[in-house]
Amino acid sequence: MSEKKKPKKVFVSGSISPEKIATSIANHQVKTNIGAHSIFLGQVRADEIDGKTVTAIDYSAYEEMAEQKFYEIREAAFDQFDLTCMHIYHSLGEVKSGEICLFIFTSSAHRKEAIEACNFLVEEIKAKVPIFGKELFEDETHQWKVNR
Amino acid sequence: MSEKKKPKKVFVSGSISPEKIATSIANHQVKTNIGAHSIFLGQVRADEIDGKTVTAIDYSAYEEMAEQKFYEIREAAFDQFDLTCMHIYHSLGEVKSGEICLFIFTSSAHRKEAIEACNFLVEEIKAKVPIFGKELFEDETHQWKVNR
Amino acid sequence: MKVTVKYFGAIAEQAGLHEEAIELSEIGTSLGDLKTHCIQKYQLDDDALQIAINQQIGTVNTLNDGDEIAFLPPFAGG
Amino acid sequence: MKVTVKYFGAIAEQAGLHEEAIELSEIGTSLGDLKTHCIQKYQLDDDALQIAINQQIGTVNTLNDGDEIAFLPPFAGG
Repeated sequence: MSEKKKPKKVFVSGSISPEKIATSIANHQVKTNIGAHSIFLGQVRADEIDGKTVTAIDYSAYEEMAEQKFYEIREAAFDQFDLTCMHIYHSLGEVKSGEICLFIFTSSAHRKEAIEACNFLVEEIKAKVPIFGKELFEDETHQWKVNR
Repeated sequence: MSEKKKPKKVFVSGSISPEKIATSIANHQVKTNIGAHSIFLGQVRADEIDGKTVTAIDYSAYEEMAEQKFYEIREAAFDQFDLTCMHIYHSLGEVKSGEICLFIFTSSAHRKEAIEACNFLVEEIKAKVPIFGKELFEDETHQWKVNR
Repeated sequence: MKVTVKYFGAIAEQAGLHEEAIELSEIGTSLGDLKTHCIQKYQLDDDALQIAINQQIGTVNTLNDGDEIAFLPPFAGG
Repeated sequence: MKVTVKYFGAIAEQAGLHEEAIELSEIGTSLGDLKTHCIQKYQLDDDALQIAINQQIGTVNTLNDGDEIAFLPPFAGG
């Protein structure tokens, strides 16, 4: 098994900072066989639902299964696309509206592979990884988020 | 004409830093109607061609026409996709291998629009904007880059 | 024969707990039996409910001693 | 009748200059005439060459006084 395929920690506590993203990008500047990076960021929306505004989402997960699913999805992406690198980070715990909860980062020699792999990862993660989101309102009530 | 559609400066001198990207992301955290960002980054590859390695690309452009094309492409993207924001930056002058020369950033309430708009912009820019790249080798020879 | 049952998200909220051990002898040893038991016990919303056995959502219906069964509400990752 | 001709990238390198004014009276007033003239004068590589008139690549073939004509090699943005 190649080094890049070993299971990696996906979950991070709380929101993902723009600085973390910048560091991740900067770390790839030594890899001069990369020609294209594709990045997807999920950001918590302050949706208004029945007159109440979402202030944050509290993420939880079936962690063991989620890590296994992330691993399978990563393997499938490395098999299907000619990638140099792939990184996935997802928040657990509370992420305020406006903050980032998902960071997907794919790199390849050419744009097509990086872009298609990134799209594949977004869809697979949304569909297959057991992550749950509790949308918190200003008045301390909540509702459970459902992916569309 | 809406504020977001006014012509914006696309060209930057030299490479685009990861910090600039982080700042751009951070600036969008106040826009709490955004749920998804899609980012494409072009990075200069140290391609080996006939035994010589590319150390940098020196970008030039037919600037007036390029700015006009960027404007038309932006307008078309805002018409076709339901976007909250769109930013495009491209380098002029020398960008070393490993450094970033193109930064496309689209934001929307939902992932589909942000992702499709980002892909649209990448393809349109590569096909329609008169930008030229001189690939510089270690030995100070060069060749002219052609997009595939 | 005993299994561990885990509840997540909205389902954990309805059940009022995250995890319990359930003795299958009086319920039955199929997943269907266990599902019916838990849904009735906690009045769970089984609309869009998915169930994983040992972290796999699938076709297995027979339970074994020590299995980990998870009741999963709709996913909301990303 | 005079036009401004601009050369870019590999084409500018072949021509040995970036810009010049050309008097059309002795060449002809169609874009085809000007193109032939410049390609022959500088031995330009017209493989994949695109020409813009007043920043538009298109179907116009008639030139007017003051037009800006650009000889563009393949694009390499991104």
